[in-house]
Amino acid sequence: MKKLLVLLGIIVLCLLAVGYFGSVTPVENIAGMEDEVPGDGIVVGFSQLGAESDWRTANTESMKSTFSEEKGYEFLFDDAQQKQENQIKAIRNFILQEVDYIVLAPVTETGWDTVLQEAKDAGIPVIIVDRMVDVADNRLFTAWVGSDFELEGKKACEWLHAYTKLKSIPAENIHIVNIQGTIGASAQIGRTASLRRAAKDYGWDLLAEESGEYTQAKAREVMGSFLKQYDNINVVYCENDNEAFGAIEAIENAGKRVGKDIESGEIMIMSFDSTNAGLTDVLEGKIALNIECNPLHGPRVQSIIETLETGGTPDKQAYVEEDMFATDTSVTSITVNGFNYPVTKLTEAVLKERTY
Amino acid sequence: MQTKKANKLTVSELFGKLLSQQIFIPIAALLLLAIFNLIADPSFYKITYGINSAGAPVLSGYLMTILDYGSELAILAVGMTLVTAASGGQDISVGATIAIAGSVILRVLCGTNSRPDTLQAPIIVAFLVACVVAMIFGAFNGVLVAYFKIQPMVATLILFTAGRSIAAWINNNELPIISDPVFSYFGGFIPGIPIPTPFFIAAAVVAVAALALKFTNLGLYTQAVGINESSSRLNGLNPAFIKFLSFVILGLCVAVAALIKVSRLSSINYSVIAKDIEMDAILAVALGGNALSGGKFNLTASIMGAYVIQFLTTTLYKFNVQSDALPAYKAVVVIFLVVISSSVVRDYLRNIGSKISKKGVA
Amino acid sequence: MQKKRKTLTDANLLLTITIVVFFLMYIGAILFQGKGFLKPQTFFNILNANAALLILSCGMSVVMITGGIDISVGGVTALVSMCCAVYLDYHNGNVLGAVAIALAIGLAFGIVQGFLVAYLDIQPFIVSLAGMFFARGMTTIVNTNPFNVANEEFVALKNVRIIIPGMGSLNKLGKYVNAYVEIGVIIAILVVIILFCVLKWTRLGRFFYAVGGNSQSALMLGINVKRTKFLSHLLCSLLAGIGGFVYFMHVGSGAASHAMGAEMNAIASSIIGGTMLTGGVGNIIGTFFGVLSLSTIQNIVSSAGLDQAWWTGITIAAMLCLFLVIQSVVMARKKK
Amino acid sequence: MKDKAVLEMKNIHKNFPGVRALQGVDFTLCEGEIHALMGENGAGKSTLIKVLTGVYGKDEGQIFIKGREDEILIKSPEEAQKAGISTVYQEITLCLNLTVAENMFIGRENNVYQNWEKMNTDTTKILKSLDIQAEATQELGSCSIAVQQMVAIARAVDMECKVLILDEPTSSLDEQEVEKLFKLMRDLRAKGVGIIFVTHFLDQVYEVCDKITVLRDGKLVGEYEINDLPRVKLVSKMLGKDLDEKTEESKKYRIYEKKSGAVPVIETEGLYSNGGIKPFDFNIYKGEVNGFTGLLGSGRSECVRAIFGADGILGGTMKKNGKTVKITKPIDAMKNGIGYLPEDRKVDGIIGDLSVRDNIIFALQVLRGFFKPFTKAEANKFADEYIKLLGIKTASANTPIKSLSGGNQQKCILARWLLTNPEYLILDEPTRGIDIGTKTEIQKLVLKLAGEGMSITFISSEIDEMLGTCSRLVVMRDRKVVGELSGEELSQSMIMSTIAGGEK
Repeated sequence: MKKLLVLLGIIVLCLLAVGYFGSVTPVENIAGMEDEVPGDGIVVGFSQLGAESDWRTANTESMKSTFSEEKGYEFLFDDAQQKQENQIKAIRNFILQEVDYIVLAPVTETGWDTVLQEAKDAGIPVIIVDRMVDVADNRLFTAWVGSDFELEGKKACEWLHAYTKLKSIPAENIHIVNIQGTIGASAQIGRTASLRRAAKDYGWDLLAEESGEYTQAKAREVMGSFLKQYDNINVVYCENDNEAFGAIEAIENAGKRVGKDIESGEIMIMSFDSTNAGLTDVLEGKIALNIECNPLHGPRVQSIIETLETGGTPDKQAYVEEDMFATDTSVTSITVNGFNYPVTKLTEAVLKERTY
Repeated sequence: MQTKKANKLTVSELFGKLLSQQIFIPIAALLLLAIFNLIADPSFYKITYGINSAGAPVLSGYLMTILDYGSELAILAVGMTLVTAASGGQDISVGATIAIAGSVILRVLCGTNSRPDTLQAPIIVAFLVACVVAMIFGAFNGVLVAYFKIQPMVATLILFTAGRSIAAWINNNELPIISDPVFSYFGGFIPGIPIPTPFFIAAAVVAVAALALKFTNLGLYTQAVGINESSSRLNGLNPAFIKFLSFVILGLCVAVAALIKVSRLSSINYSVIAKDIEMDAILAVALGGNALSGGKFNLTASIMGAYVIQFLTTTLYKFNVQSDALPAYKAVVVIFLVVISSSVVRDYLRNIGSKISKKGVA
Repeated sequence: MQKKRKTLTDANLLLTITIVVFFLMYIGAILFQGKGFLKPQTFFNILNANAALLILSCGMSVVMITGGIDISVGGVTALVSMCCAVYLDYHNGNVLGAVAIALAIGLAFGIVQGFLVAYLDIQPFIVSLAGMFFARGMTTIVNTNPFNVANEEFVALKNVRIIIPGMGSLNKLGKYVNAYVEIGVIIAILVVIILFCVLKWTRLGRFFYAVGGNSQSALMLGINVKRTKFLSHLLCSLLAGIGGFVYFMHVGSGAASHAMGAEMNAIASSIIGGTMLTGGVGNIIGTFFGVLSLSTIQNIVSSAGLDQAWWTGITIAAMLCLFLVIQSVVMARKKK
Repeated sequence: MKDKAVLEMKNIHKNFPGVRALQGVDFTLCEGEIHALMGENGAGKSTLIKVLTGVYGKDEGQIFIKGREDEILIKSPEEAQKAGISTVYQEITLCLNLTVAENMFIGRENNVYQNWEKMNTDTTKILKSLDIQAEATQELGSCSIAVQQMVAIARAVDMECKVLILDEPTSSLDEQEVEKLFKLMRDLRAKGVGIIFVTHFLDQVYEVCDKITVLRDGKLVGEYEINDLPRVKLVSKMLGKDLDEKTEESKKYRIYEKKSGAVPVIETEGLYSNGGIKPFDFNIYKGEVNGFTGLLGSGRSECVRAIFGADGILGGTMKKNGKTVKITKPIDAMKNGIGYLPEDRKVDGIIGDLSVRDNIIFALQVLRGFFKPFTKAEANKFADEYIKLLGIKTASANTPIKSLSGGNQQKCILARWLLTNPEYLILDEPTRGIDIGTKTEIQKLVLKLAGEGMSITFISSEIDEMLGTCSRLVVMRDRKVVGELSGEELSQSMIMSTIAGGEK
């Protein structure tokens, strides 16, 4: 009995400790437990692949705020913790719960045919966000909202090309390492492909490629080993901001400097996503170029759903608008596929205006 | 089991004597690795002196990496050694508890805003709060093990399962980032000192542990309980409390390791932070030659073991072994160690040894 | 004590608690979460998604009944998935070959681990910890990147659905959809039945209980304790191999991160199912309900739209804690 | 091999680290006889049985079984069963988590399948025939200890065996059950089964046995026909004192002169514990040496454990120097100046892997408290002092205690308690398993300490040791105090007859 009491006491202490911190910001109220009346609002089920990066959190947040109760939605969220099986399970759950729309941010591109077919058979439209799915029949999903990752990559490479040309650095003196994203993710595929092509076209020295799994810790590890293997690295191509943070740390720990002056021995960091923290580093000059990858998919998805609700047919592909930010203003715009993209010089004011 | 009669030491006896020196195992492993690296690529030992972005002088190189990352392992090894000695089992929840303690530190430092411009509380306060929380969770494990008599590995399975979730809960699943450079000193470099800070923290922990062992009976009691619980009880000890205490102490070590871990990133990733570190910590204890079934321990050997493991890890990294493939190599080392130290094998070897020496005499 | 009293034995008590908890939970889910849980397919989806876990848990129960533990099963599952995936896609293998690979991997782990535990008398936790390390590491060495298997024969097998006659529900469009299970579920159920029979009606099965209950007594009763321990580990690893293939059939891909933490889920399921850690007590039926309870919790958490993934971890741990304490109290009572 | 012999063991040797458990023991069992194996604790009975049943391997010697020409090698209990040897061990060696029926049949058959129905009906039949109050399907753990013991017996009996070994089967049975067992044994004897019967109850030996083999200190004392060995003689053989010798008449009993009005150092009233003893009263005065005597299992150890708080105290009071004290755990006793050298040195005494020094200072260190460790110099001083004082033979104070010989280990434990300078010291079998020289040393030390004013309770299986040191003996039988002897009553014959149950 005494033992039970002691244990109870300790559990209470644990809960208090945790509860105190947990309750400082209100815990998301546990909605949907009761009185779930169908037809009450539009029920949207969102299968998010995980919460591995700031970008991802912003993406989730955008969805949550868009499909809020006040706006007449009921939002079911599932965090798959980077496992496709969990996402498939979640989608099946959504189907059985007869949600009105399923939004899917897939963890990988392949392996979705069966479950999307099930959703289609149940008459539930599926909207894919962020990464693309690779299915035999494109009719299995209703629409896709996201970024053109290959375009993002091209933008970055074009900028590097323009910048080095301006500084008249010969192409063979550009030694690049690529810290890739999670292998198999659309963003990784697109961004890596663009870099490889550009390196070939422009004759850059692409030293090595390894996955940093979009995380800071892993990227730092990878960068650390790159630095030990090659002592001539001057450009690091990071496929998201968190990887850039890791790379910067590793470089600084190794006693080298990051910056845009690659002639003077600085290592240039190029990054994607343009999260708030990432842009702060741009402002500080640590990241030379940051291509935006807009996570605010919520409004786009909402407009697709509204179109569907009114009986319309939405566009199959909807790209979100994306900017690019650089510390250096020498390159003001670049041209990819005939389109002209301006390069924004980042200022405090610009940073303040951004929502993520 | 050596016979005193033999004037000359036979090979097996010499071997046995060497083996019986506990610290021999980690030192031998360290030498083996060191020599291997020296032959394979002497540049392994290159240490370069540079200036980091903050303008501070730093030393870098593989040896520094070992010193840096081995230190957090050494801190955990201190606590894990005590738990192993007292309870005859291991705590597999340290990784998850590091996530909790780390999360608490960030929570206190950040307050309600996950991206504060200034710290909401002094770092020392955050650290102390984390210590208390980690010790409470250690106490939870301790109660289950000592008073409910649940096997340590299974009792700690609970926090192993829930720990990272609790850590995420504490920060509402946000990923706070601390921008204050001072915070990053603990896992990086203090300006002006070119040696990684974790090494100093580990040294401090080891010093505290050494003092505790010198000025209290912690060591004697822990070993006595681990070796012979019944006899300890008859000599006036409370074995359950000693076991409980060892888990609380481990909690404290966990909090220190958590400070280093979150300081390295100035942030936290709940599912990745300190992943599998419990396995490395257990391995450090085993590599230190401590019996995993409890009893006598040697803290120095455990700490050596921790650095040896980091040495092994770094060596493998150097040879481009992927981080995910590391466990396979470590597994081979573990199996080798446990097989060598298993009583069956030792008896067998001893028998062979004595047979050979008998034949030699005859 | 001399009276012939029908008392609830400890084992039955634990089993009863588990079953009651499971049904309460499911009924609660139906009451509070409505339509989703009323559909039979929800239940079958739980089975589909957890067939592999069920097989792993059965193996784990056997080892735990014999007084050991095996934490390598998750790693073995991942290794089996990856090896089969690589074999099917990169080496143009056929499904039968993949099955053979799965069984061979399980057997190999079983023999080595069993030998180390039973004949060299090394703690099972440490042995299987190394086994887990090795399996996880080997998975990455076999192939680093996760990929979906495209082998047609395999994909066809993966998509086989066994219709449950007489069960089904209307979907959103008002169309009647039959409830189905995947092949893996059939295999899992078979494993449950076979193992139940083995444990109940074979000599070996009863040896497991005897050795777990008191290995010293078992030795005195004329049981070959070492061989029994060896066989329990062998059986567990072999089931991990089978479970690995079932898992592979469910996810259809190979990845190093597959079945992460599956060993802990299997242990938790066994404990919730009334298997005693100290050995000698346990029941496959209990394990079956343990797995169901565990996965139902996960399902409830996600269906409730609780947007924090960590709820799952916390609820499972809380449940585990509860059952461990119950066991400990039962044991303490027994000693008195 | 003799004609009628069903089992023959020749020149059996068995050594454990530090102990020579069996030294050249011969043993012969004939068909249709009940053969008692007698000896005090540590004499080697259980070891002999475990060697025979393959639990331990023998170091030397041969075993022959009827029907086989060659020497038989038994490596495991499984093989022993196959060779026709079935055993009921001293401790209950059944699996409590299995049903009664399973415990009857497990490990006996070679079928892959387990036929529950047949097993249950067979078991029910056996249970009924033996009148055991249990159901076949019941979990064994839910049965009383007596039933468990009967089930173990039923299992052994049910096996078609040539040799049946019963190692202390009656310790937890009541009279009726013992009667049943004896009837069973006689039936089996009639069928030609050889039975080895180990017990501490002399009555039982004389009731059923045909022959007696006595072991002492791992050596064979002799084999006797039951009629040639009267009870008192048996006791003297077991204890190693021949009553015919003149020691009987040397009336050198010790007398303690109690000062008038003295209050006992320790006094208990109706104390009892969960160790399974009946409430007992006990007292000891300053400078007195007294002892508990009785055969093994009579409860003498449990009494002193209760005084020391080592078992859970269920009732009774305890006074120290006339003041009531509450002792519930060992540390309470230690704080009240009580020291306890436990009976089982290995399990309760030494802390094997620790050094001699740490083992010596251990109790005093615990008394001193957590935050006041001795410095190395202090510890070494204490250790060296006592190593010298008691003549402990060790390479150094740093040597792990487990590598010392039994006698030296015992001296270390003794040193441990002497260091705490107790008012009252309990020595439970301090002389067991150690060489003669050390035994004498310890006895001398006890007398010296008593002379200095320490009160000592001394327990030993060897009566002359007790006589040599104690001035008062509390005699125990069946977990009860049955008498107290002092003064002229302190003689071998008197003690033995009190132990044996009042007969001469």
